[in-house]
Amino acid sequence: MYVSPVREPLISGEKSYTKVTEDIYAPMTGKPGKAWYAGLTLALLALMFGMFSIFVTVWDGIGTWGLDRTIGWGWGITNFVWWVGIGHAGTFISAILLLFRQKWRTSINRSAEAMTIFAVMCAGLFPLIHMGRLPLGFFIFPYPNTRDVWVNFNSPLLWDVFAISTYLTVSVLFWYMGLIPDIGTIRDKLVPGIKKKIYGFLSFGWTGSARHWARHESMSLILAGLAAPLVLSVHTIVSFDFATSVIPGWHTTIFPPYFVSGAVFSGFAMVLTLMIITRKAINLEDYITKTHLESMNKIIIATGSIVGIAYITELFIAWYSGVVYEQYAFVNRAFGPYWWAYWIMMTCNVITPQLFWIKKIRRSFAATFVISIFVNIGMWFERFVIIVTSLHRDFLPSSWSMYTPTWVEVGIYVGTFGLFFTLFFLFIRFFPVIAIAEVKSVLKTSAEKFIKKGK
Amino acid sequence: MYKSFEFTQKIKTFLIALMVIGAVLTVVGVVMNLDHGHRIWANVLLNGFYFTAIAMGAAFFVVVHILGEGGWQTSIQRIPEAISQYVPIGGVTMLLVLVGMHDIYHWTHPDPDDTILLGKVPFLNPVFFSIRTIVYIAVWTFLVFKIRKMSLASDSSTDIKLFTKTRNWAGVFIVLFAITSSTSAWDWIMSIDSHWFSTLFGWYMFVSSFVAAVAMIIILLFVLRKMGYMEHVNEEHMHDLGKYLFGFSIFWAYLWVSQYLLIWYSNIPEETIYFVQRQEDFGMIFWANVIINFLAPFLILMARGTKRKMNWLLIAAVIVFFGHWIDMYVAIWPGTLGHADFGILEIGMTTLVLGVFLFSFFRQFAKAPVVPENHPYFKESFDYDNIR
Amino acid sequence: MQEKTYVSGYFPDDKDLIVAIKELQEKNVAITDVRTPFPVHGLDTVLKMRRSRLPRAGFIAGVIGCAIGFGFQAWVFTEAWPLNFGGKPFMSVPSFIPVTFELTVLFAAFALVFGFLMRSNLGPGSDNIIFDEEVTNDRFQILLEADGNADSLQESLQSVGALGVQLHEVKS
Amino acid sequence: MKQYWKSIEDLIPEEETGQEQKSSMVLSDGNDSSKNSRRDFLKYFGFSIASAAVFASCERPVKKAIPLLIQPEEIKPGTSNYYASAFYDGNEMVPILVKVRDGRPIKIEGNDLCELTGGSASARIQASLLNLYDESRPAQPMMDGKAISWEQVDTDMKKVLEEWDASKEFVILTPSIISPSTQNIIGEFKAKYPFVVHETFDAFSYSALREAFELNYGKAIIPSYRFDAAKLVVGFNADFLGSWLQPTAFARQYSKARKLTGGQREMMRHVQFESTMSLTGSNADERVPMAAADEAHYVAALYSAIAGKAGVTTPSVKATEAIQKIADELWSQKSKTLVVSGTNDVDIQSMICGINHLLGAEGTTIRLDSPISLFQGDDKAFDALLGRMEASKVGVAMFWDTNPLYHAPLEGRTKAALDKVDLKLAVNSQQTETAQLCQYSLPTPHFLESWDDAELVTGMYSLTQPSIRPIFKTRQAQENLMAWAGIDGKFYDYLKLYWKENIYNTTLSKGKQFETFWKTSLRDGVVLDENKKESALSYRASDLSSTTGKYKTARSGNDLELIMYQNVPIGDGTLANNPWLQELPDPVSRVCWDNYVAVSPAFAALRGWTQGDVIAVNGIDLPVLIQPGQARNTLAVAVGYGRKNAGRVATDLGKDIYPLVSLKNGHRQYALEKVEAVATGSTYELAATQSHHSMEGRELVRETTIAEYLKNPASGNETHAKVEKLHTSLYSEHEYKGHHWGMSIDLNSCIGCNACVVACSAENNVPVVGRNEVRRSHEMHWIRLDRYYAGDTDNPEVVRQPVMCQHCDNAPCENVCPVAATNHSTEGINQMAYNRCIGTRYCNNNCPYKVRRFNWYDYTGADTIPNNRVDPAGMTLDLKRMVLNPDVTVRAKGVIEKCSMCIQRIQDKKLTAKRDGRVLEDGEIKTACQQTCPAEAITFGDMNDPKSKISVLLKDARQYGLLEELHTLPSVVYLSKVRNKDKNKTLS
Repeated sequence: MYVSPVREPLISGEKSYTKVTEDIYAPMTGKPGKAWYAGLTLALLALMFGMFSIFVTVWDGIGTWGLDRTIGWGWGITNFVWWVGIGHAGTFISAILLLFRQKWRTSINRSAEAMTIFAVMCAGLFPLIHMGRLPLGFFIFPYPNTRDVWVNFNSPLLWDVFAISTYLTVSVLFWYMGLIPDIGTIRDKLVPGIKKKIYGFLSFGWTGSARHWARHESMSLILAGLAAPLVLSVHTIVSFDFATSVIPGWHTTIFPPYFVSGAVFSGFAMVLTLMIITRKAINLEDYITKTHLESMNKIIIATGSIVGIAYITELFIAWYSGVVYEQYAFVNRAFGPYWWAYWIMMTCNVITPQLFWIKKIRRSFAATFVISIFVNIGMWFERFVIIVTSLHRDFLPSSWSMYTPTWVEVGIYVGTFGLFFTLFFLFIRFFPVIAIAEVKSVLKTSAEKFIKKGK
Repeated sequence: MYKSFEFTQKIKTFLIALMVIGAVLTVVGVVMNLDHGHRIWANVLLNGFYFTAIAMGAAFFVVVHILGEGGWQTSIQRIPEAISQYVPIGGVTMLLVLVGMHDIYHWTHPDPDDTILLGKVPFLNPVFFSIRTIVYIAVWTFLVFKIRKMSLASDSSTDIKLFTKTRNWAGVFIVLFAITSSTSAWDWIMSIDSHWFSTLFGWYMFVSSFVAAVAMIIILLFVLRKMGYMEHVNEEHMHDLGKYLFGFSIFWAYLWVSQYLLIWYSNIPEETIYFVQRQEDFGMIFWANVIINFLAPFLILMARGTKRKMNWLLIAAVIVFFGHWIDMYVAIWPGTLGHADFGILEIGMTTLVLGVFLFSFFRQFAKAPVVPENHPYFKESFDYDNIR
Repeated sequence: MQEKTYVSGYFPDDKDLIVAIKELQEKNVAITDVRTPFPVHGLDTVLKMRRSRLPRAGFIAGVIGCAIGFGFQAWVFTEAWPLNFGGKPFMSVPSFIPVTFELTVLFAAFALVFGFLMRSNLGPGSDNIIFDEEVTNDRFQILLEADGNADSLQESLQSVGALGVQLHEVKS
Repeated sequence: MKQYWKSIEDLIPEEETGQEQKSSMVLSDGNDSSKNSRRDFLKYFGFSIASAAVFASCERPVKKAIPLLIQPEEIKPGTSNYYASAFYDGNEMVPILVKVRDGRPIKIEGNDLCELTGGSASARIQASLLNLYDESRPAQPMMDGKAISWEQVDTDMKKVLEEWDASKEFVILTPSIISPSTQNIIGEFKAKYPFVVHETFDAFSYSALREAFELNYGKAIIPSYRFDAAKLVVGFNADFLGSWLQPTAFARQYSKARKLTGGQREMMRHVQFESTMSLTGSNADERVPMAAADEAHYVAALYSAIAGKAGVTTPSVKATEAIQKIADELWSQKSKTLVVSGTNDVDIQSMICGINHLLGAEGTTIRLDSPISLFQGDDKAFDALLGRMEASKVGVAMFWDTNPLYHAPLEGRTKAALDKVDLKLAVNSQQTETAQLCQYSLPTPHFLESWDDAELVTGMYSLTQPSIRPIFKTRQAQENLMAWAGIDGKFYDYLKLYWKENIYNTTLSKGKQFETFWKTSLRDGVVLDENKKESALSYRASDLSSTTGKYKTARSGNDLELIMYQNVPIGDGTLANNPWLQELPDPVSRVCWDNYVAVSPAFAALRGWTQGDVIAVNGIDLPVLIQPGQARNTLAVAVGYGRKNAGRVATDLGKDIYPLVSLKNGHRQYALEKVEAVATGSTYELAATQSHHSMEGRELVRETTIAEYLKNPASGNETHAKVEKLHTSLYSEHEYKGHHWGMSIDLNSCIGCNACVVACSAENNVPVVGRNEVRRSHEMHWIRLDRYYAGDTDNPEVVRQPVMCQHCDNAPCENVCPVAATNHSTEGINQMAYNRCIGTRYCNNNCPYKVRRFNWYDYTGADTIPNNRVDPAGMTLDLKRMVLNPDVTVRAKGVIEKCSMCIQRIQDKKLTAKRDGRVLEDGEIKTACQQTCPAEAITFGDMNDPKSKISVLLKDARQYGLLEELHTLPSVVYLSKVRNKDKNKTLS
């Protein structure tokens, strides 16, 4: 495969295949540092606080949240959508970028996919705990029963059940299938012992056979082909949660693609935030380079701008529609009691990513880190704006009200961070953070200097 | 090495004949429909918009690969480039629409008690509409010329700065087009059903025309190969083009379903009126649109093999090309004529415009080497493969 | 209990591997397996491997998932207990699209993954033999099954420049 | 048809001793003597395990049988019976029906045999049911805080009475006694003990009104007012729809006179001059804000203007333009007009008498020949009584359902006077402030546990009969007197005998024996002796000239004045310890669980006050509520709050403003001409159920004027036709083959009294959530009365809209429930399967009407997790749970609930019709809200029946659906409001 010399190398430094193995294996050996322990402890504490908050919710009732008769969803569903959105980067990177033959995906797809899975786990929590009667949550599954009561296939929330669970399943499959060869590598690095046995078990008996590789590639491609529309479908269906209603600000046809775009946007931002830290923390600077940064930032500009255009489209069509409710909903967003949320959203999502048009900024780790956090915040507020400001003032002014979260809702959100980071800390410790085999496959063409092992 | 295209007299004659037939049929059709101004102008709008949109879609194809740093497309890049040069000619057709505005757009003469339409007057009024139309055409023409010019410049220069500059202009293109593609679709098409609105409409129309552009690229590639050009194009390239046609047809269907499902679900009259009218008076065509444009490419191109064979690709592309013509028809006819009409006028005018379009393409294609040999990624285009 | 003998040798680079394979093929040496740390471009062509039928399995499973998804929903809404939800028709086809799609993907994905694992004899507790632990690191290994001709095979491997040529006896 | 049950022969009370009640559900075998089976019935009525606990804790022997007005064998567990009775709380008397289920009264409805109030009952009347199950009621006789027996009470009291110091008085202080038999007992008691003095004390005083009639007609009466006979009503600070005299009856008359359905093309016009925005004022066609201090001037001006027209010489008072115009209007409508004032001021009431006389209202809108017996209290007499107390001339004071310490503290004077009374007896069914000063507490049963009668209007009798055995060890006050006076028997015997001797006459008997008459009277609850009329009084001019002369100029300056008013839910505060009433939003401010000081927007802006700022009004700290339409310099505070001893719910709730009530010219004044109000710097969050008061230009409530309406009945509702024209759908509507239930709400009739809200709560077990939860917008009412202001904030127009589930045929909520817990019935009802609901609240989000309610906490005790209830009002106590309607599921925590169109009522009537083998009649099914509506604004019926009332209303040009442009196809439709005013002719 020929690669134009004009292209920048993806992997810096002098690399041989074995160097790649060693570099990526390094963080998994030795004793973890203090920072790792501190981070894990913090994450576990947050997780425990979240679990306590969930306990309070279930025991006392959803009344412990700041919702009311007018605003049925608040932080809970905001967080759900936010986490699901974040959970779009991994599969987007590994599936869609695979289809588009973007080689830079190889350094980040593994950890991005892991983040996807963890984020979807966090996300999946919210539709469960936002139920008034969690113990009866199994009603949502169409299981055979004597009363012949099934579920309502018209309900987008039910679609969500199928979409999220399918997405989680397929993402886990995809991720794990990609991991098998690398776990094999780790297995083979380990000295015989219990650890080797465990990795041996987890590696599913990977041998590296050419036949396996061929099937593996074929499977990966088709799986990517399936995962690509699946990624679209997940956030599309999440957007249906809102867009199928008649509520102004919710019911608008642009939601499906716009949500997907927003999801990729926020997902990339989260991946960037974490990868910028991780590459430093576990010395992967050679593998996650400015080239990666630039490519990802380009996707951030693209998706961010799509989101921005969608905002403006919504705003304009609301006026254009001539429907008073639509018009009011958007005026209220921008200038109503929650104006600050709207402008945070606008600033963080539409304006800050535009800085990436400047080459210096999109190649700067520091700047990217800051902007990625802005985007994360902005995208959280986007969901908040959509959910809360649309609901709090809908059709009948008599029912208008205001929403403020309680500590319980905040606690659950903090708890999901705890869950996410607990899993992430464990992941970077026990699994190869970068897809070793995939990096090796592009090493020759894309490394700054490839060292061929002498005979 | 790469055989330059020659716009031979034979081709010219054929195209002129096509145009003449089209023109004759058009004249006959117009005469037959002199008292149906709506129909004449609807035809002008349809063909004017469709081919202009295809040209812009082709330009978008070029630009998005520049920005995405694609390498494979350099082997066929000159085809979409040449297609995009039709924009100013298509622009003239769109300017014609301004003449027939009154027969197409209800908002040009709203009822005095129609508060909703009166509320839209600041946006939907003939003057502002004309200004916007002219701006779209001017901006688009400028952009496609710019991109083309830089591509041609690369034939005589290997300066890497040119490459960077092209990328920058591609950025400008994408920003301007991102805005104007939506607004132009609202203006030219959505405002026909002047009470109706859909936020997705702009993107839907864009994807529809992009799919048509990909189909057009494939068709022209086939034609050129039949004529003995573009022999360097291999199965991998066809595979990629096939993937585009396949993927974006699905994406188009996704948008179609998104729009339809949401409106169907909420069932609010101000929105459903659009589909009710189409389902009731255009039932067959309405559903045919979905089936042709989704199922045909989906089934034909799902297998790996078909994507790699020019003949299969061509079949899918031709179906999609006419399919999206129908898509435009379903978008325009109900709001202008209110009923399905298909006859000499439609055939004639489409033939005429298609003739002009092809003439423009071949003329432009002949102007430059068939591949940008100095493109930095050009070599990559011949050393890659699709996973089996 | 049968004993099988394998001869293996490795190359430090994929290009060398492909050259060696071609040479071996010219010598009519049947190549049992090639093991590499990553999928080597063009190896499948060289080894004349049949294209995997996994896509087909995925397609069939997808069709089944699609049929089950749509059929089940339609059955629930029109036969099992038709309920009036918001005035929607019982057979509310657009509403069935999302679940149908998800099930299609789910079934296809399962078929692909499990098809892959089963066809490759991979899975939890799989007992595939690893002949060289460096294969997953940086060695491109050629594996030849000896049928009493272990010595000649070793020679052939060495002649094409393979390193670390050795004999493995495996009970199977 | 409702079932009315008649009395049976043997209602003779019987003695049983010490028999512990069992919770056995064993039915009588029917072969027992009727006595036994009745007793058996007692054992099982109402017994859930919960109520068993209550009864088990009650050691009192069964003293008296429940007056079971039904053959015991006809009692079926699980079916409800209705008993006729009468409500009287010292304010309003309304004949009612009590719905009794398994021995427990579970709902109060109006008695539709009463021509005055019909089937309607105000919010307070219906809610009074909950006071029955009030755990804070005094439960047994006490002396100085120690429980004693009734025998001991009788012994003590007899001793007191026998050893009487003749220089002192034995005072019985009662509210207005409207019961002839009770009057008789008091009379007998007085006859036996000559030192006994009976004084009447009304919680809220109307004494000036009576005095004015005495001055102008020679007798201190309150006549019957007939708003339905009026074409033009002018009110001055008279909240006759909310609190003044007989609001339930007046509301009925008022809306009847204003209906435009059934071909009626004329409607009564109503103009209101008032200081704060009252329920009545908010319904007025035109409303003029007026300082309370200027009321006399306004009335004088009106009198002067009308006198001028009538040729009666009187000092001319310069009238405002509004008064001049209204005088012209009144004069042109002579004899079809009614002018009323709610102010307790003799001058004003006299001038009103003069105005009405000059306009010829006597005999048409004012019926002097049928005066009402309510509000007999005379503040001058009370003043004198206090004087005698202060002079230590009162030996015993018996506070019989009176609470002067709370209702008339008179700057501490009452407390001081009461302290000088040797022995004080509290004879109440509720806790009172006065009772805290009393040595003896002699609790009386709740009226639903009592016998009584009433003569509201001369010749109009009603009977109160118990519908449940007394829950606590209580004894009716009448029986106290009987016991102490040595009258044998029970009050029931006395009552029956009294009726036999005094009421039963040839006119009433219609040839029936007394026993039959008695049974039918008990069954019907109301008896009308048409021949019994008072002689009509004739007008004798008092010196109105000099009265008018006193008010030649307006008095209001820049002083801040205060008025104290009764709001709709709480009234004078007597029934304050009632969770339903406390949770009921005020119809104007939509605030509940508190009172507040209403301030005009202009004044609030002047002082920089915002809603929720706490200000001290003459030292009483109250939160500010900005009240559009309030007179600029007027502050208004509702009475009835700040109870010091009312029970668990009402004690210390809100602030007591009664301390600012003073006696002036011998009458209690509910206005202060000058008050000090200063901001305290603190804030207080009011529990408001509505925070946004503008319709934002949306066509939610559609309205027109009468002139426009007569030209085009669809005026104001033009959008409806447009929407109908654009009606498209992507799927055909489901066919409703049988019934298709629908409801119509006439916004022109609805006065916003909130009676429907309580009716719905009682019928459907709607939880009470408390102040804190209401602040968080967690209120649970299934029906609410949206109130919007339009126009000028200083004097806005007010519109109201009752909103409950609209039962959309294209319901956005049903679509989205993932578990199919809410779907559409084959009869067009949007139904909820509570058991299936998992509480995603998705339906609630999608409901454009926001009528779905979520159980945020365990409000009802239906949840299985222990110790997590949120129940500030004690609604989950076993005793209060007895009020639950067993036909309606009690919803658990985490479940969405909403209006079901009273599906249990629909099913009940459908089954009845089916059992009877006949077709269901139109109007047979009445939803709870419809049933109680005094304005008869609600019509329910089968839209598939072309002859049904609802089908007729659906064709009315005023008909429209709320948010109909969304194509939700609501089954609830509204009829637009019509204002009786010209576009250009405005008074203010």
